[in-house]
Amino acid sequence: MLQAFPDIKGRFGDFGGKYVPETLMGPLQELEEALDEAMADPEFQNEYHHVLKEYAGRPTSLTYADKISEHLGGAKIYLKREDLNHTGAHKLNNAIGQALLAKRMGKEKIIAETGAGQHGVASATVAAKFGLECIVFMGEEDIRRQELNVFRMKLLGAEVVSVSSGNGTLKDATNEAIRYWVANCEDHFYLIGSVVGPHPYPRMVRDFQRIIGDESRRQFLEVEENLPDRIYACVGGGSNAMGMFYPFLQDDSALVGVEAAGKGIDTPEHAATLSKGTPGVIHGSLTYLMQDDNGQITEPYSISAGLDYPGIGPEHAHLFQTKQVRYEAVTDQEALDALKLLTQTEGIIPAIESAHALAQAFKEAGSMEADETILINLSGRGDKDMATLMEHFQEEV
Amino acid sequence: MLQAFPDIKGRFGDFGGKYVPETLMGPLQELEEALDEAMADPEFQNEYHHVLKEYAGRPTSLTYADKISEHLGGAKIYLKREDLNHTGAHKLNNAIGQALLAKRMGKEKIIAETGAGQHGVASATVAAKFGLECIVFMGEEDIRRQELNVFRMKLLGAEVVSVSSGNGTLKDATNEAIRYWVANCEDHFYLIGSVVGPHPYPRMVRDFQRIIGDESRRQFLEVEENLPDRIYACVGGGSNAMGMFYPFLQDDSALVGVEAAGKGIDTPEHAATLSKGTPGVIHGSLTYLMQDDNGQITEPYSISAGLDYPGIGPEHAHLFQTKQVRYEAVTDQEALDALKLLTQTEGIIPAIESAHALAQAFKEAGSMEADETILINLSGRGDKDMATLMEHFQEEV
Amino acid sequence: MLTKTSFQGKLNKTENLFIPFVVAGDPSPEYTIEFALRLQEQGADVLELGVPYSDPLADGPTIQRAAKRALNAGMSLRKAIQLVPELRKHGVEIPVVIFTYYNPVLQIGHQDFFNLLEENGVEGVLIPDLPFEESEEVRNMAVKKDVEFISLVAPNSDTRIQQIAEHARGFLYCVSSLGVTGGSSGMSAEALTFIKKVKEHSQVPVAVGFGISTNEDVKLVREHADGVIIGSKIIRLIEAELDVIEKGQKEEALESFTKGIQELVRD
Amino acid sequence: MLTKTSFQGKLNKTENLFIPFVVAGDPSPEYTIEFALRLQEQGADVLELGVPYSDPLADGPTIQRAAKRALNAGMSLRKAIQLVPELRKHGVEIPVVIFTYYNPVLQIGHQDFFNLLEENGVEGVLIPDLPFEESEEVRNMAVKKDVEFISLVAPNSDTRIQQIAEHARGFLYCVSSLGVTGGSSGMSAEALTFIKKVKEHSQVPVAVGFGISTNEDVKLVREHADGVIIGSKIIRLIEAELDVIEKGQKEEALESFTKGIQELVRD
Ligand SMILES: Cc1ncc(COP(=O)(O)O)c(C=O)c1O
Ligand SMILES: Cc1ncc(COP(=O)(O)O)c(C=O)c1O
Repeated sequence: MLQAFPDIKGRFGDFGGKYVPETLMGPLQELEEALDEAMADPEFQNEYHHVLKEYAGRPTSLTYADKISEHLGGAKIYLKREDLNHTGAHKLNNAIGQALLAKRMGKEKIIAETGAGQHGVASATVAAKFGLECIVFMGEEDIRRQELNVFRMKLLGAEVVSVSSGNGTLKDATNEAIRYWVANCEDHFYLIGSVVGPHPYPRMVRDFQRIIGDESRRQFLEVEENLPDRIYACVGGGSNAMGMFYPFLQDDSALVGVEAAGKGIDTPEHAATLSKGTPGVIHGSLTYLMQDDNGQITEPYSISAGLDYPGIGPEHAHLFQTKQVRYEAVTDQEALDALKLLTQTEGIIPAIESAHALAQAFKEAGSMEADETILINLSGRGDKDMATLMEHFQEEV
Repeated sequence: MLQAFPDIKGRFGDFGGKYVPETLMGPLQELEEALDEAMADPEFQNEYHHVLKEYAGRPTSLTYADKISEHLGGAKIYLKREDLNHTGAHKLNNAIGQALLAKRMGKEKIIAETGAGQHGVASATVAAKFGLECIVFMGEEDIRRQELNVFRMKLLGAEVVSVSSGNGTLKDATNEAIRYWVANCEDHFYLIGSVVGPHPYPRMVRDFQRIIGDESRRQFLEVEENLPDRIYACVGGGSNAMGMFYPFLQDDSALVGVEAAGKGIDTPEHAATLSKGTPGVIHGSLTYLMQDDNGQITEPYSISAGLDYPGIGPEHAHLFQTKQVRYEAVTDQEALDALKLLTQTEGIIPAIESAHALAQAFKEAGSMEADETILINLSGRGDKDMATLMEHFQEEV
Repeated sequence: MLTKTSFQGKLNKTENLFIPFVVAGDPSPEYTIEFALRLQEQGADVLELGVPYSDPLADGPTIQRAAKRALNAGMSLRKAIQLVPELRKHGVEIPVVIFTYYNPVLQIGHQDFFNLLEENGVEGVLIPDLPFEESEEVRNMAVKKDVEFISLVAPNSDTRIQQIAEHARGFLYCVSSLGVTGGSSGMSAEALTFIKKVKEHSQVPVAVGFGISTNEDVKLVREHADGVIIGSKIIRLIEAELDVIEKGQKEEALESFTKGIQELVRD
Repeated sequence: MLTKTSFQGKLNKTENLFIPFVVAGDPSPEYTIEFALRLQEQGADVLELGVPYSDPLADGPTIQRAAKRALNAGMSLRKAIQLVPELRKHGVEIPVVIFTYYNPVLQIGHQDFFNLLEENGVEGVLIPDLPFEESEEVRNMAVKKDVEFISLVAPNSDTRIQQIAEHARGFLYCVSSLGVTGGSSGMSAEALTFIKKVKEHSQVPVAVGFGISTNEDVKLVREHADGVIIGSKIIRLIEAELDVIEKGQKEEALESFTKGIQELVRD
């Protein structure tokens, strides 16, 4: 039996904790109590699963990718189709869980941070659905780059606050969301979008995302009567990966987390937190992060906005340290190649984030045996990336 | 017991048939035989349903729209979530069925027509998935307007042929696709996107879309133990509506098809084929259409590209004539208002096409009793319409 | 034994037929009359008078362009039919077949349509999107009104070839993918087999039309079929004169057009 | 009975404390020294020397801007600590508290960090993102090195107020949402209750800091607490001089800054 993480101090081994301004210690305590109580309440569980089924479209499909398997000539490849979720990515699972919790706690206003806008859209969506007010913090640079998602959030009724501090990207939006929460914690619920942040967020988000792995496990056993030999997921903050991996932690399946190597992990332009970062504190949690010698957090780079984050969830740091999960890094170009290959062989345009997981799996599949199996978490659809893809592929297609 | 339509001549009462150049009579015959044989083959049925479940994401959810129901203060409103299908609309159900049939017939090339690009994307998708070549005909005006979907089709590996004849919109793309089929019917399968065209297309597309109604019926009975009092669907060519209505034709549920009234059915700019058109032949089928005194087909108008079609499936013409279905028309503005209302109360951004069905249902819901129920077919998601919506709502949100 | 070819007694030969196609009103009704006269001069046996349609789905780009020009000039099915007496007045004596898509016919109504044909002395009608299975009522009316209903038959008409051929009136339009690849290759074996099969069952002349655009094509068709139908090529000859017509130089245009026809159909 | 306030014996009063905050290196280390001297002249009892950080999530826009200026000027945690002997050299005698986020501390390492503090004669340290539950090791080291570890306490610290207050050293930083809405309204009842509760359990002076930006705020705080902490307002006074500093007019800048401080803290 594995030790249950996080421990009572919110630690996953050496990582995690609550490195936050004193003002947030009360709200985090309140959140933790409400969460524990809710998760133990069958009524809450029922409501959460009811919304997932009747609103979000779960269970999402498990697709056997016959053509790509054949093309690569090795292991059988299965895709967990989080792209089929309402709003187009796994992000909604967590947003639903937290929104239900916020309602239960009597909070009528939610705060969210967003980079590419996926979590912002998911938050604005649940806010509309559950009648909550919603403020989304987004870097001014990202607002410029993701005009469409900004409009989508506004159409959903959310207020989008432009963050000009720092470089105006996700890290800064998160800082600003935390600051706003500090000042307004009385009646606001902060709906974090990944398994990051202070305890109990990493645990909570994981537990609202583990539906991915729970379903996959059941579906996989139905069609293959065996668990997958290897499971791949991309890692930004790490929520889709934790959600997928968690229910398999005690099994024999090899787990592979895939980070963004951007223009190469030997260049300064990447977001490969575990591959190249060092332990430190970011957004309230002790984990790995990208920083300079003085402990200043550095700007990450990835073509995929959802992986363009200098930290990573503390549970991943722990799984990295204990070698329970293998972490690899995949470049922009490799991800784009994998995206195109999947699109043209399976008729599925994945999110560029998800394409990182695909790329690593595709690299490895060919040298596996025909009776081995691979499960890849397709965390989201590529619709949001069309502008980027047009830029890159316009000449080719 | 209702008479089974279409009859042996491909007629739905007075409507339907095969008004095509002689060269297509052979291919249509071949198609009909292959279709009959396939539909009767449990293996084909299994494969079709397998792909729907493991690839397309079916069954799609039935969502109880509690907030909008409360807001309108009348009937309970349920949404059939075709927006959750892979590629974002009901169109894929049909594309999958026809692609499987094409493969079974040994055709390795498919032809499709598209207006907004939804059916083109669905066709390109199944072509990739099943290893077929795909040529999509699209009006040059539509290509200009739907740049993103054009790119998506190309990324999926399809060839997109620009059609400059006529006004360069859907009607002309369909003409051109038919012409191309005439010349290449030997080894090409024409994958029509709605319940239009010569027999057996209207029947085939209906039968590949009736999964919508079949699922809805079962799901509705599970949650309400009664069938819906009224069922709404938008009508362009009419495939999502036929798919939804068909399994309910013998029930007491009132069926309501909603056409696009554009800028008003008393203006020249609308696409309300049944409300304002007259019987005639279009794209191989005898049905209602919009035409001038000389029998020249006129250009329709609707803000929603998917409803911007001067004809309608012959089965709808029949259901209109026999009053089995009530047909209403909804303006651009009413559809946009309904779209915004649903977005902000339920967190679902519908396709503008689907918003026409919503608008009509919302108009009627308030004056219904609290124990009455409404089912609306949400045929697709609004992602494809963001540019249009930005133009219309930019100042409001 | 070609008993069913009469065109009200006006067609007095059953082989080596030259059947040109023009679009009524392209570029104007006046010019249609002029072109018809020139074609008759050059030996046309039957005139196919095309009615411009908004959605001519059996036609290629050339005829689509012609239809657009004619529609812009205000042509319609009714006007096209009413153009026939004008043709007569100016000396066109060969039988005229109205070529129209089905929808305009439907709008007029079958009965009125045939009344119109009768009143205006039209000898035949061809509806490319009204195949055998959908045309029974129209065929019966045509017989009653002594209007030839021209049928089409294609290589892939398969088992229906016999049926169509046996019911054919006036002449039978073979939509043949000729397999003409160049001067020397001649007709493909499939095409020959197809024409042979059609002729076996037909009691009317079998005319071939489909992409015939050179004198060589014409000669080749003459060898094997009873008639040659030429459409797009004639439209292109008209198109070549549009600039000259625009300038009002009518005689030059017609002369040049006539030369083109001569070149096309010479023995 | 304020036994735990010693700052290595340098703080000789336990009430009416004036605790200003500046960011080391904003806009340059030289100016930090000058500002510190002026603040000491104006009665500062303890200097909070802020270390600029890339992600100062407990700070508002004013301090963020200051941090950016200082980072651009090359400041770091190590350099900020090494600035303290410079301050001494130029005459700053009041205790200095290094205010730094936790991550830079982690990168240096706890042991090396405290060695650095010791070597450079730093009297206190405040880490805004290291709450009581996470700070045990650091607090223990601080005691060993005779460095005051300054704790923060907030109105919503709730049941933890007593615990935090009892362990407080140096002074206790009350993050108070003052409820100052205007000149006349005074402190909200909640704020007063909070401060009272903190004082009950604290063995060190209780200083209040949070949005204090006018002389009226200062006076109000003095009535109820042992000290007033002023950060953003001082940064804004510095910002107001940036143009003048840019022009090299040092004396004018410092004089104007000093006037601002005088106005802020006068009785
Ligand atoms: C589709 C998709 N996948 C992955 C991610 C990365 O987040 P996480 O690592 O938390 O799953 C994002 C974030 O926006 C995303 O949109
Ligand atoms: C979302 C959506 N709904 C409806 C339609 C209209 O088609 P039909 O009437 O065949 O359902 C379209 C066509 O593109 C569509 O994309």
